[in-house]
Amino acid sequence: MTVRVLFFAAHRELLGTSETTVDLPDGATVGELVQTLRARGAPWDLIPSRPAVAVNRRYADGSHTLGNGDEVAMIPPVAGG
Amino acid sequence: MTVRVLFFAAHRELLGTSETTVDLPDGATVGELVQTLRARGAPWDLIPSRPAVAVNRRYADGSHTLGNGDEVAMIPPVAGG
Amino acid sequence: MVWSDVTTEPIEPGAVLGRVGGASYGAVVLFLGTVRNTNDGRPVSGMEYHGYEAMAQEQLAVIVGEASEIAGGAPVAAVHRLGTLALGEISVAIAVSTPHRASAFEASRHVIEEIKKRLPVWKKEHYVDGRTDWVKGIQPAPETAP
Amino acid sequence: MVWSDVTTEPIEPGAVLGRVGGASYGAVVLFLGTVRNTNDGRPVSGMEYHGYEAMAQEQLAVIVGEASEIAGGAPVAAVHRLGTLALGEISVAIAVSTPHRASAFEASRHVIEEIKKRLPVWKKEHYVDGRTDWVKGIQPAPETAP
Repeated sequence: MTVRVLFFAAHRELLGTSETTVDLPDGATVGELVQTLRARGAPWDLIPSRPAVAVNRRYADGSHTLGNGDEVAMIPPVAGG
Repeated sequence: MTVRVLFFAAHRELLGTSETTVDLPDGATVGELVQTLRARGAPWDLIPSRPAVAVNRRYADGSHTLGNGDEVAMIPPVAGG
Repeated sequence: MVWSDVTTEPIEPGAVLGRVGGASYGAVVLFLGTVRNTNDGRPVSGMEYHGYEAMAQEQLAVIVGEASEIAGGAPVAAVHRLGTLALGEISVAIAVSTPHRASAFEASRHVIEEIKKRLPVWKKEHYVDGRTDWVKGIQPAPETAP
Repeated sequence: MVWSDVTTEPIEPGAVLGRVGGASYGAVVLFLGTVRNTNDGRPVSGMEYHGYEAMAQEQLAVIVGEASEIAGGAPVAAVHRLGTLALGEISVAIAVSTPHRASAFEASRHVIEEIKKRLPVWKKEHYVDGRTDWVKGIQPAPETAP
């Protein structure tokens, strides 16, 4: 399956990109997605090992199971207001 | 000495007047002023025996000593806002 | 900057808000009290605000000064209306601006709570059935000697 | 009535205030967040707000819904700005009207605290010395399964 991954703010600047797509085995979790991204090596290993993540615009934890076509966002610490 | 006494809101309606003057012995207190007023009989005895009182626009207790020319106000329970 | 007034003129919230704020402040809280159409389940048609005006002016200035102190010297503005108000009209407006939000909420709350406890103002409710009644109030405490 | 928006347009506090209120409500609280000229002692010249806009819209709607529930179903309106803001400009406005004041303060506070904890928005400070830096934020918690 394939998921779309979005990056924002400091992450976007570190990686030099606002999004990527990742192929994953069926049943892969958020945690496994993060590992897969970091395993690409520099600069992807700058992604924190346990970032906050949103799946389809809702916060999800590392054990959340992904589905084909999910929109996954890496959420740096937020600073609204 | 003489003090001026002001009435407001429900007190003003009960007494049918917005102010009166009272002659008091030198050194009289707020408590003694209230007693003197109530001793006038109806309708003055409708004044509570321990009302909130302001002397020269500051809240004062019953033991506060009055001076000649003081502006004393009987303050019914307040309801601003 | 502190500002306070007790007035029979209608209150403009934008004008009160305009008395606080600026680039040193990151938070602004505006509180408005308005005349409701019911009280304790009785339909209300309007409200008469009476006051011991000279004392109310002084007390409101003291309360606003306390709120500014709570907020580290930040700007506070407050105005209380007297006279006969229609439903929905503003009886009190309080504006505070502070560097950070917590003290803006705290100072705003201080002003409205102290107004209710000690501003020499009274209100007479007019009910839809034509009756009127003085709103049950709070007995103010004597000031402690300074 | 609840209303929320995430926008790049300047925020008009009067328009947000106008979305709440009415004769059933006795209290209105308006909160404004504005861009300060200093942060942690460093002189600031402006602020860039970035957001995950689609998610921020959804999250702000949820937060505003929670606040309305806290206030017994009362009207709540909130708007968060994105883009580059000058000193003193409004980054967030929150308006609540309730029958009585306590829940207006509580609901207003809920909205701003939850915005800071979970709205996917980031800000980059521009300093007077020409440097820029991402403002240190808060790690949002995963949502608990419903």
